[in-house]
Amino acid sequence: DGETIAVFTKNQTNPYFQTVRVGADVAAKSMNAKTLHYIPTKPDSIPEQLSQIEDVVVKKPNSIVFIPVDYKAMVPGVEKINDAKIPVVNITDRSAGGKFVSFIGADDYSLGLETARYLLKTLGGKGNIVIIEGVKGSLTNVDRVRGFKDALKENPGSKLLASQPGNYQRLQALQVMENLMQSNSQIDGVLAANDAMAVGAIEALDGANRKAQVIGINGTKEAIDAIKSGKLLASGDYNGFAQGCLGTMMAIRSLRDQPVINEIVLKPTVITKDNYQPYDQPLEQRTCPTFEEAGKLASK
Amino acid sequence: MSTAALPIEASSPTPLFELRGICKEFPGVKALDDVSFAVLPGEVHMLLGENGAGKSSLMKVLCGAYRADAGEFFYKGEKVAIASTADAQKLGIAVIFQEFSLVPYLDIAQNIFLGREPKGRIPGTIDRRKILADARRVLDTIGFDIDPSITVDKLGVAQQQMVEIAKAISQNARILVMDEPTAALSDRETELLFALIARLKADGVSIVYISHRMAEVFALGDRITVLRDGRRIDGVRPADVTPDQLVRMMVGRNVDMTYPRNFADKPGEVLLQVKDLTSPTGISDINIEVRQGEIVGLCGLVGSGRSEVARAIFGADPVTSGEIIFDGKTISGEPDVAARRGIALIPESRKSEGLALLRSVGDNLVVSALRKLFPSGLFDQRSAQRTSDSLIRKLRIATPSARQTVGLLSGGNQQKVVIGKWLAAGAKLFIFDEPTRGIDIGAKSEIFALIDRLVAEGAAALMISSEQVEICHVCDRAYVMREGRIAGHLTRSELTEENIVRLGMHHA
Amino acid sequence: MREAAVVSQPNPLQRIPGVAIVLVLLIALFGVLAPGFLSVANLSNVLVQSTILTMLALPMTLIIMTEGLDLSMGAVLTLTSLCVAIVSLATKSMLLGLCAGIAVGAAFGTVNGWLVAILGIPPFVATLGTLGMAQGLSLIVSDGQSVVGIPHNVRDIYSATLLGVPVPIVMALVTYAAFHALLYHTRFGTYIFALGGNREALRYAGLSANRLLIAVYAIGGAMAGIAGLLMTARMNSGHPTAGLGLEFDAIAAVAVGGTSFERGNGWLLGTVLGVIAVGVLRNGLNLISLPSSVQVASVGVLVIVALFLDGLRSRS
Amino acid sequence: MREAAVVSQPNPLQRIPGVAIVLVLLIALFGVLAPGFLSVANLSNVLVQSTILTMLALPMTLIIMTEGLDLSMGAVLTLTSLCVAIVSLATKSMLLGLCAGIAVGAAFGTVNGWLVAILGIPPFVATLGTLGMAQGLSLIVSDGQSVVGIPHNVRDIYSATLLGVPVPIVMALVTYAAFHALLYHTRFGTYIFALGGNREALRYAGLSANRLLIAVYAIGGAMAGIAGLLMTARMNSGHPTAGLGLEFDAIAAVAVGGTSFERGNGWLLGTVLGVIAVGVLRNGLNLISLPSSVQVASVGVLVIVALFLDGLRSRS
Ligand SMILES: Nc1ncnc2c1ncn2[C@@H]1O[C@H](COP(=O)(O)OP(=O)(O)OP(=O)(O)O)[C@@H](O)[C@H]1O
Ligand SMILES: Nc1ncnc2c1ncn2[C@@H]1O[C@H](COP(=O)(O)OP(=O)(O)OP(=O)(O)O)[C@@H](O)[C@H]1O
Ligand SMILES: [Mg+2]
Ligand SMILES: [Mg+2]
Repeated sequence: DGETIAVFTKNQTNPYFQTVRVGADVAAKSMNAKTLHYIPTKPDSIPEQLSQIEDVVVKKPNSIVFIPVDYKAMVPGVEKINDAKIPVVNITDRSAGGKFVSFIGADDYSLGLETARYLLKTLGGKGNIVIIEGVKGSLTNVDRVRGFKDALKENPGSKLLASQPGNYQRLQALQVMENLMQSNSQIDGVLAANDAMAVGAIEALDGANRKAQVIGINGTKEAIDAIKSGKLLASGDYNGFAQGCLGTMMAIRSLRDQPVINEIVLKPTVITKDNYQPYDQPLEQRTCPTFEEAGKLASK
Repeated sequence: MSTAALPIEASSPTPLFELRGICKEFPGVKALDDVSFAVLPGEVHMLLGENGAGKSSLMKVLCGAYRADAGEFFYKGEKVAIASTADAQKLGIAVIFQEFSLVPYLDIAQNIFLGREPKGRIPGTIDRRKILADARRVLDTIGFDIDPSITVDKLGVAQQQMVEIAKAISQNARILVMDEPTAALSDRETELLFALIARLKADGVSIVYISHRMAEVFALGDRITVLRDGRRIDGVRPADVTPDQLVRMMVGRNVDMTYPRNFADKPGEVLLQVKDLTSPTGISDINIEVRQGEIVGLCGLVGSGRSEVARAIFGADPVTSGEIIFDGKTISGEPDVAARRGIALIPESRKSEGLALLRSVGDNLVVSALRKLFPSGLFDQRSAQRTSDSLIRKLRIATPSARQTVGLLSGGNQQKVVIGKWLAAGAKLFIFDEPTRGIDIGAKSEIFALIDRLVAEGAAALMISSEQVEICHVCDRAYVMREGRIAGHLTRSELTEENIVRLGMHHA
Repeated sequence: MREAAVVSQPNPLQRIPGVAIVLVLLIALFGVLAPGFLSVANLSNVLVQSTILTMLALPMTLIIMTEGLDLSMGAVLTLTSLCVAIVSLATKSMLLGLCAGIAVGAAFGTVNGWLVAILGIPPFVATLGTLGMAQGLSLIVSDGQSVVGIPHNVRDIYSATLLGVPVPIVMALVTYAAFHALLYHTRFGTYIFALGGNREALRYAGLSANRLLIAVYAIGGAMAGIAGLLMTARMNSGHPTAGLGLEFDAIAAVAVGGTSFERGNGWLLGTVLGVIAVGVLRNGLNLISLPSSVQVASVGVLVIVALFLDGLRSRS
Repeated sequence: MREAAVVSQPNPLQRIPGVAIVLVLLIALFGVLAPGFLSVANLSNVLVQSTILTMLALPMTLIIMTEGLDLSMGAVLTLTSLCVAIVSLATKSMLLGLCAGIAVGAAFGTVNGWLVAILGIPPFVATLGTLGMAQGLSLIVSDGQSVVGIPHNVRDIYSATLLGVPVPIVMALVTYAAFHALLYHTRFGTYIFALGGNREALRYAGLSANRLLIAVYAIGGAMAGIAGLLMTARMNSGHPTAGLGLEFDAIAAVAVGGTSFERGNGWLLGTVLGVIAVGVLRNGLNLISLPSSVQVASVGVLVIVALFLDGLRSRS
């Protein structure tokens, strides 16, 4: 009891990582452990997360739950943790190297695919679509956009008008959307690679008094509110809360010599107006899945 | 005017260096108009002229800092080209500029040998020991006793001027140009400089010397060239002219150099009263009184603390203890408080304190008067323009227009702007700190006439000057300072140069 | 650092070309390359998008004229935008939200001015310091999350029109008029011109250079507060990173607009043209779907080209 | 700006305090608050972490002494780090990779110097422009992806030791020695003082200020190239955003170290102490687990406190 778990996330401002952190806190509390959060002050900064690892290794927490800011560039950092013999659980972005107690993540490709399919089904398999991408080159973005595009290929009646980056930022997405509406008089669907950009796109549509079906990914509070009010069609649940919960749970269990699951890739869930209720409550009041449930959440 | 391409005097030996038909135009100003000028070996050649006559410009052409629009150069009778300062240096021309060209955070030795550093063993490095030894040798020749490894930012104006001299001397020049070298020197350093000039002359070095001080012209000069409005007026020998004649050549009219004024027989109310003033800058127990209608002198040696008194009164320096009562009320705080109450300070350093060098003449002239001109806070370009135009006329500031950048004016004209900016501000007390530094003789008497008019209209003036003649001529009475304290007070009848020196000297 | 031409008073006509040429070139370029660029809807779009930047770039012009800089403006804008969102959410009053935004912005501006004027810290590092503080505060007050659910009238500010003109554009025009009057027709404005020259000389001219400097930075902060309202309205929410980095666009716009960084010469109309040039560039590149890797460099290239043209002209 | 009445020897000790006091305070503070802070492992950790920043902050000191600034340094570092990765991956030679990094860095530095010196564009905006270019190029050459699989000897550079001292520290020490010699013992160094202190003096001495300026910026770029090797070694990969924003830390370190932004007064040892102070602060705050929202402001507060102390001392 009383173990310290260091939790590494990528930045402070993406709501997704907030849900991860709350999940970790809830799990740790329920298991009588405590968490310390390490977040780069410069969002997604590689040197800063490397330094944080080096600093944390001096502090020797009992265990680490780790989201790499970059899945390749952080490998030397993971190796440092391994060298220091601190057990580490990898969540969200799968690290390209290093030894982990377990990996908990979601499948971005099938998330993108499933949410895009839902939107296209709603549109009857046709329409003019735009994609607002996240940060170019990031693992999540590459897979989500691939999923989006595969869903479009399944529906030959649909037409991809443009695919432009909004860098996961609300304001940038808003601006991109404003500009896209100028060059395209008819936009039926918007596939945004995260909720923040989806909400930004909705703001732009509202501002121009235009209508289109929009989907996002992550299942953040904002998205749930928008789904509730009918502005957002759907959001793919990236399960940040569950990832935080399960990652921390596995970290603590391995310290206590209890069995752990080596790999959980969570099934994609599309949150819509039909199934949003369980998500519509403050994060802190949600409960973590139990170890037994965890096995069933895995898609494989 | 003389357009002769011949040496000035046929009988003289071949000039060492000669400029013929030099023209130099700046936008709106014809700075040099067909000027010819010859330097003979081993002579001290005085270059005279009003502020803005083109003296500094001519010397900058001579040393390659400016390129002439037209004209030719001859070295020992042979035509040469001077396209850069490097070309001039190769011919043995060195210049002591009117405006300093020193680098603040390099030491004295590095400044003296800037660009000519002795090479160390490793390529690119400097032989530190040699540069210090060389510098010490140069400083010794000019009789300036200072450690060459001190950085220049730690030096006072006078010391900087000495480094500037050392820098020029170190080039072993055959022609040495000195542009108002004594404007910033105290008597002691001036004597050192004169001795040095004598020695250089004996060694066959030619010297071109620019000065507004008549005494120096006659003490040092072998020949004199006078410029006016960018043209060469005449070349004469000191023995053949009187000061009055020289001034007429420079100014083109007669000027009374005794600065006549109507002394205040019955001064008015007490305007300024300084009681037991002490400040961390090194002045203590200062007691001064200035009445309406008076011009009060403040004299003493350089470093005796006169400027510090002025700054403390104006609020530019902090005050440790004591009281300053102005117009019946105590005054304290920053300069803006003093200015609002009606005190004006004409500071001693025009570059750092007096002018915004990159702004226009007009901007600089009206800035202090804006409060009075536009009490509502609204600004009107045209009325500001009128004010600056009338100041330019009143002070005869040589500038193509009020829109000229003030940093491009000649040194003396810049000084006139520093003085001018307070004239329209409606001050009651004017504190002048070396107001005539670098100002030509004609303008000097105009400025004194102006001060006279101001006090006649009920204002008062406190005047600091190192030229004791001026103090004696224009002041109603004077305080003499020594080592940060008031050493004595001289009434009108006691006000003589001997008395000032006696009171100001360190204890014998 | 080279010696400038003779005339120091800003002659607006002489200066127009640098930025005007660039703007005309950009409009011509995108008019040809991007169909729809010249549509009224798109152009009004560009103008509306430029309003927030205008409200930062105008005070930034004054600050740069004092040989200063305000790197904290984007972060302060973010913070004021959050304040507007939080306060208007809590009080249901847009006006109180705006007041809160202006107060917080002006407070930060005053701190900036105090650090620069009284402590004599170089503007770059002083405002870099307050940038961090504003950013940290933004994260703390928002807990890193968007603030949503703010009153409808806030959002309406952004989309409403007045006599057919979008309200943000009206606000930008009013701001321009105010700054124009301030800089060219008040004593305060004249002092700002003088501040750029030599602060010590200004002090010896009997003015409180410190107080003026503080006022200039405080105005910048207050304007960030007003811009914060527009930002919140635009996003219909407050977000803890929304305005970060906008200070660079503002500085770029000022530079493109021909304000000099060394001699206290500023030109407000040039700044506005600079802002529009930045907006046109961003919009046009979006319309022709240039890859974002190239877009990243675009504003930088714009600045260099504009100043290069200016340099060419002033030398000839 | 008052002239000192008494001439005193330039005493470097007089200058230490500003940054030294801060550093000592920080070490004392974290020594008490953070167990493990004073361990040899942690302190060597801090020093190794500071090496990349040292290699940027030293040339930045020279640039700032010329009254310049290089905002592009972080982006150029990113680009050179990618070049090192790509070239050493392709050629299997670390040396060729390093050469490529230095060449690209020096090229960018030269462009910066050219824009500043020849075109007379203010350093802030000129380097803001090249920042965008370097960033765009980084995205293009890497296609937005990490570059991995580079030769082992590259990574080993970062973790190897020489006589027990980590190689990055050895490299930083050598760099410091080189810059010290350059600034204080060569003609070039002398002229750097003149570039910021009095450019006229250089001209009268027959030296080309432009060529010197270009050289100073080029050195900055080349150093970013060498730092790029360390960066790549540290991450065992190249990444298109790795070094972004580091220029601000470098500038902050220079400011904390007591280099003045006017009149050409620079102090290299102060810069190194400034870099270490930044490193100690970041490390200590991590060890005491301060929330990241508070940490965001930390470097900014450090700069302001250090300069505030400096100001206090110089006034008394
Ligand atoms: N770089 C420049 N640009 C424009 N005008 C200039 C420049 N240098 C000098 N002038 C002008 O040329 C004229 C001659 O100036 P110069 O400095 O030679 O006068 P001076 O005789 O040395 O006067 P002073 O006794 O006041 O020093 C002045 O009107 C001055 O304003
Ligand atoms: N003994 C000295 N020898 C040489 N220079 C000195 C000496 N004392 C002071 N100085 C320098 O002379 C300059 C003038 O000093 P200060 O302002 O204190 O005196 P002052 O009485 O106002 O003289 P002035 O008004 O003639 O400059 C300063 O730059 C100072 O550093
Ligand atoms: Mg002159
Ligand atoms: Mg004095």
